[in-house]
Amino acid sequence: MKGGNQDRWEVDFSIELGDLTLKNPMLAASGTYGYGRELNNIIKTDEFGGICTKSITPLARDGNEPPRIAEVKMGMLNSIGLANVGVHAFIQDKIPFLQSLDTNIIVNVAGFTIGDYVEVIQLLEEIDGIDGYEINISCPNVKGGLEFGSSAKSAAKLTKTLRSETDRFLMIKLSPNVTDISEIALAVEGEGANAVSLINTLIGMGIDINSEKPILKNVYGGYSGPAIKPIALAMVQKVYHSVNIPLIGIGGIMNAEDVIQFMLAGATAVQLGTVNFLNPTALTEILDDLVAIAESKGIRKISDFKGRLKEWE
Amino acid sequence: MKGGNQDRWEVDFSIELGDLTLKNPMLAASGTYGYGRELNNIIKTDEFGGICTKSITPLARDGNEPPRIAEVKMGMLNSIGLANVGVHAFIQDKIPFLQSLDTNIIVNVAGFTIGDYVEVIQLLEEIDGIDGYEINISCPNVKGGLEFGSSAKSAAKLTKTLRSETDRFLMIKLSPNVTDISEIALAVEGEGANAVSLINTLIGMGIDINSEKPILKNVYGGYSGPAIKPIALAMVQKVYHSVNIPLIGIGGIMNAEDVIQFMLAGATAVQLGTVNFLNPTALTEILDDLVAIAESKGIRKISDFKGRLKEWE
Amino acid sequence: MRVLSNEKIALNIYSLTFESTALLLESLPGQFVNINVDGEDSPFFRRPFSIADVSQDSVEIIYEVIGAGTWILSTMAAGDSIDIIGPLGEGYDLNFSGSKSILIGGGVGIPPLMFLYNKMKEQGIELQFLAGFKSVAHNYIPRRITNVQYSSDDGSLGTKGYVTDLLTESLLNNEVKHIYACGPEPMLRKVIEIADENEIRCSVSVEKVFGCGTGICMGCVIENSLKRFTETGRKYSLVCMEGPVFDSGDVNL
Amino acid sequence: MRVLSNEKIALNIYSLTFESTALLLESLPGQFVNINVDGEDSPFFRRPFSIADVSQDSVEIIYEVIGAGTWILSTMAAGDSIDIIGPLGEGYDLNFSGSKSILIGGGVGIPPLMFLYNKMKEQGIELQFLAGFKSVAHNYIPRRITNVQYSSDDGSLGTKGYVTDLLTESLLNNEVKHIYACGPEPMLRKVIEIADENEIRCSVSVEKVFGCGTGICMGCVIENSLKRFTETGRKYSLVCMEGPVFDSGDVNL
Ligand SMILES: Cc1cc2nc3c(=O)[nH]c(=O)nc-3n(C[C@H](O)[C@H](O)[C@H](O)COP(=O)(O)OP(=O)(O)OC[C@H]3O[C@@H](n4cnc5c(N)ncnc54)[C@H](O)[C@@H]3O)c2cc1C
Ligand SMILES: Cc1cc2nc3c(=O)[nH]c(=O)nc-3n(C[C@H](O)[C@H](O)[C@H](O)COP(=O)(O)OP(=O)(O)OC[C@H]3O[C@@H](n4cnc5c(N)ncnc54)[C@H](O)[C@@H]3O)c2cc1C
Ligand SMILES: Cc1cc2nc3c(=O)[nH]c(=O)nc-3n(C[C@H](O)[C@H](O)[C@H](O)COP(=O)(O)O)c2cc1C
Ligand SMILES: Cc1cc2nc3c(=O)[nH]c(=O)nc-3n(C[C@H](O)[C@H](O)[C@H](O)COP(=O)(O)O)c2cc1C
Ligand code: FES
Ligand code: FES
Repeated sequence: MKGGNQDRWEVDFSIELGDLTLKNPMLAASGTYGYGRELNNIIKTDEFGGICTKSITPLARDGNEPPRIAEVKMGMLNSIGLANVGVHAFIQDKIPFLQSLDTNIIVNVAGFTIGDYVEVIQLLEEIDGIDGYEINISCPNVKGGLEFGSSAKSAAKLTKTLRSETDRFLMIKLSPNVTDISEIALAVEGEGANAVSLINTLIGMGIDINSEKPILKNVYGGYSGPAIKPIALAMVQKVYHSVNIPLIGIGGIMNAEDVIQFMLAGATAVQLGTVNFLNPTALTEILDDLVAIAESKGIRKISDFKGRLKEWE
Repeated sequence: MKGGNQDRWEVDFSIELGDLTLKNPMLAASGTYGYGRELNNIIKTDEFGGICTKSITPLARDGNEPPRIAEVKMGMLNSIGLANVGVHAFIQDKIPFLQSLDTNIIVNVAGFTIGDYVEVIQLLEEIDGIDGYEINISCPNVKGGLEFGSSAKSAAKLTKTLRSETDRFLMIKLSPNVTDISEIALAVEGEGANAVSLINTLIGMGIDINSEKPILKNVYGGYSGPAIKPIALAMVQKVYHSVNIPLIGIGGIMNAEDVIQFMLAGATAVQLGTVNFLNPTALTEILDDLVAIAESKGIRKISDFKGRLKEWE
Repeated sequence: MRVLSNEKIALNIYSLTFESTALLLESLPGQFVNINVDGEDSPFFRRPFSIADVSQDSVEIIYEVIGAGTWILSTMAAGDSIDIIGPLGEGYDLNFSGSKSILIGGGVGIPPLMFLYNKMKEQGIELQFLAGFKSVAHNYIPRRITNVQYSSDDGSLGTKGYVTDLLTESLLNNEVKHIYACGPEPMLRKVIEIADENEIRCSVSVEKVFGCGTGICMGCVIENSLKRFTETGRKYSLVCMEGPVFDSGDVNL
Repeated sequence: MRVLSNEKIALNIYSLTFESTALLLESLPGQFVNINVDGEDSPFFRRPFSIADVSQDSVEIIYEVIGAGTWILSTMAAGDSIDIIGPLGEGYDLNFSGSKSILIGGGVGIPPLMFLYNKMKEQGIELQFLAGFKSVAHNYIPRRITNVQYSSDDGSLGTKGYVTDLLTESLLNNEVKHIYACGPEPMLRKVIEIADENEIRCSVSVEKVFGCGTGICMGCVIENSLKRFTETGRKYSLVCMEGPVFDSGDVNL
């Protein structure tokens, strides 16, 4: 004990996601942290409570034609289009490093048919060191993929099938581009999902008035970053009042205050997405700042923030 | 002709909205320009191509309890809750000034039942100097009101009823908080709407981590301002490819470049909303800058921008 | 508009003057200007400040740095251009009864009263000025304003304690017809309570978060007791347009 | 990191130096740093700049002001703190063949070649430096770099015309084993064409809009001709991670 009363405030950062225990409530969001290795010389990847990998499909995908990213004010648009190495190369080239990390590994799975999802999961079931799956039913960048996320019926059907394939932690990632997101959350909860993560990107578009072209070749792209945070928070709050499984909040998180906001609204954990592009060491800063916030509020267990939102009298 | 070749580039700003001709494509957005009089000493209100009034309901409404506005990054949340003087006071106190203006007057109408809308419109039908109605089926701040905007069926039914009540210009204002906005646009077009305006605010939320309360008493509010522009643009583009009636683009417009972006995406006209709060003379600046942009592109007729978006080869 | 000067005049408190327009020369005490400190970036809304003085060619505001908006303001220098609209709102009623008035303010609630003081002096109105500050370091009232009674939280200036204690005391010795108040909400509530007890007319200047400051967003509402229609139904008044100065009986603070 | 200096060195062109880290001292020519110029406000993405030089305690970049990001950069002063990550990317292959090389660059494509020049000089590699600028006013190449042949658009510096004309000429008289190029895309395409005709190995440094610069957003793709799996399927390479320097035969510019 150095420094006597200068001790650092102690915070228990661990949180429970179903049967999983995460050492802290921050996960890397799918598609914004590669396969875990890329940033490992800038930040120790296993400081994260968990890593959600880039979406994995049965075959390798090039993704959409460029330009497929563009900046807008307070955010970005992407139409990457599920570019990934495919499940086989993933298992061979990417899994070993992920297994070596002292953090939870959630493999994000995407597909165009139920069969695609099943194929990926069946192959991954053979592999050790995977703590769960996040099912991307909400990527707005590919035709077909959106279907599962935009109706409660198709989301439920997919969840049911996947539930029968695995006993691992199964988390469904919800699309914000729907009339009633809690209806879909309820449907997947009903089929045995262990958690839902929300939100994926919103459908957006930008235009360059000089060239008179869309800023993305694909015209539409997924909107992410701080600009979408108010929408994400509202959806987390809404879903929190609809389901009992844990929520993982995503959308525009840039700092520790944002993390607390999502937890107050009902999230058990959160994912850091676009912030990884701007500030690869964001996680380290957030962990420090969370301690300061917790101390100012006399909180010793980070999970105490969950759903603590107060009402106006 | 002063200054010889220093002449100002001449641009024909007029646009056609069904049978209406507007002197320029900028309208004041409902709820962001009061009843037209408030800013009249800062900017000549009738520089606008048209004014969409605050939403009018049968009876006066106090609106929601405060706090009912809050700023977020690049935008704001509001839960005003359709506060308005009611149709009777509107006719008595507000219409005379509006009638005196040299611009098109679009009365925005809101209600909780079809009967509410019909009541307001029947009373307004008696009044001269109203050029059309904008039907707010999309205010996310009141229970019930959202129903019309969130399903194609209810939107169609309301449109059909109102079409039978008036021969005036009838524009339906669409909600962005839906799975498929073009489905709803198609439905109201099918029932005789003369135009659709989009988008209304997105559902959002903010939290103050000090008080641990939502920043709005109502918890949820409508998100507006520059942050929502990419979403609005995408929806305009999508609806443009679905319907044949004119579109009025709304969402985060702050300057002339934004106006051009919406027109390129397919909007015939646009509405200025939140920008009126930040910059009450925005319209004047936009008109000037549009001339400069038109000149740089050799364009003489502003309506030539409509739908001119180019594709990537 | 062009900034003419921007100087620190007390602890964390600045005086900013800028070029006046013809319209601004007509400003009345209690009215405010609304400043866009950072374009459409955060802080997103304009920031309202009471007009502290209007001279032939310039307008003064006095502000405390408490957040991002006022911080950006404090970095402005003479010659910078600044996006200001105003004058806005309804100020204090200047049909002075002629009889004795009290001006009571706390912290950066005092600027509109300084402006009011000038107008009253011009008309020879007899008045008393009560000013409360956190400490002597926060006092920015210029010497030309005489006859000020001070209170401070720490006793470093005037009486230690609340400025409303000065008010109670003052009313024991003087017959007062009108109290003009501006300051933090708890202070205003106390002033109103005292005025009510003593049956003295009381005008208060109220603060709310303003979305527009021009009466169009309908965000800045305060519950009223007017029992008549206002722009926003019957229950609320718009602070930016129907206020910021209200007769204390008309609103529920 | 701390800015050490930020000076205008030519028309609209600045040299910025900042404190080096141990990691940055290991930087190789062709690698870049990625700078966050305005937090999470617009400009939203970081801005990449090639490393122009690394000395014992500082790193230099040379940049042209062309938009909001580089404008903000130009306002930084010694002592300011700046958010920089790097070194990033794969630089030029430094296994020099020993035989004659040509460095060819245009405008602000030249900084990585200046760094490469230093490394080559250290190893005593024989080289020719061809540099194209808009005009003499844009030239920022320091005198210690000798043996430069210039071209300029307006003829105010060196030969009037394209820098690629100098290349063609040079190849007539010299046997060259390796061309290292950096500059605008049309220039690079022409360089590759010439290199292909003459069957000379050619390394190009490519620019794309970077979302992250660290290989995680998968946005900065260029079509490749590698016929093997990359991080993003088979068709594309990531410019920020697999490049920005590529063998000209590996990518379709
Ligand atoms: C009519 C009126 C007159 C005022 N006159 C003065 C004055 O003369 N001198 C002075 O120092 N202060 C005055 N204020 C308060 C001043 O507007 C706030 O201190 C300022 O807006 C704070 O902005 P910020 O970005 O620095 O702080 P923030 O950190 O953004 O906010 C701190 C607090 O300031 C208030 N505030 C923030 N935004 C607004 C807004 N858009 N409108 C109103 N209040 C807001 C809120 O209470 C908020 O909690 C006045 C306020 C009103 C409504
Ligand atoms: C690997 C690499 C090395 C570079 N090295 C140098 C250098 O040494 N000196 C130099 O002057 N310039 C260099 N550039 C270009 C430099 O990054 C851009 O000039 C700069 O980003 C422009 O930013 P801005 O905000 O001023 O301009 P903006 O007005 O925002 O953009 C102008 C143009 O700059 C480019 N640009 C914008 N954002 C990005 C981004 N996030 N990533 C990449 N390009 C972008 C685009 O082509 C855009 O059209 C390099 C670019 C790359 C990719
Ligand atoms: C470039 C990019 C690529 C993404 N790829 C994926 C993906 O492959 N699978 C997925 O489920 N989500 C993907 N996402 C969505 C993010 O995981 C996250 O849900 C979204 O960006 C919102 O969070 P943010 O605002 O913090 O970025 C991607 C986002 C971005 C910006
Ligand atoms: C304070 C506020 C009040 C609004 N009131 C109404 C309303 O009464 N009726 C309506 O149809 N839209 C209303 N809107 C929505 C706007 O008309 C507009 O659709 C929306 O704000 C998006 O545009 P913007 O980003 O330019 O503000 C309101 C918006 C704001 C910010
Ligand atoms: S602040 Fe907008 S109406 Fe008062
Ligand atoms: S810029 Fe993000 S992967 Fe290259």
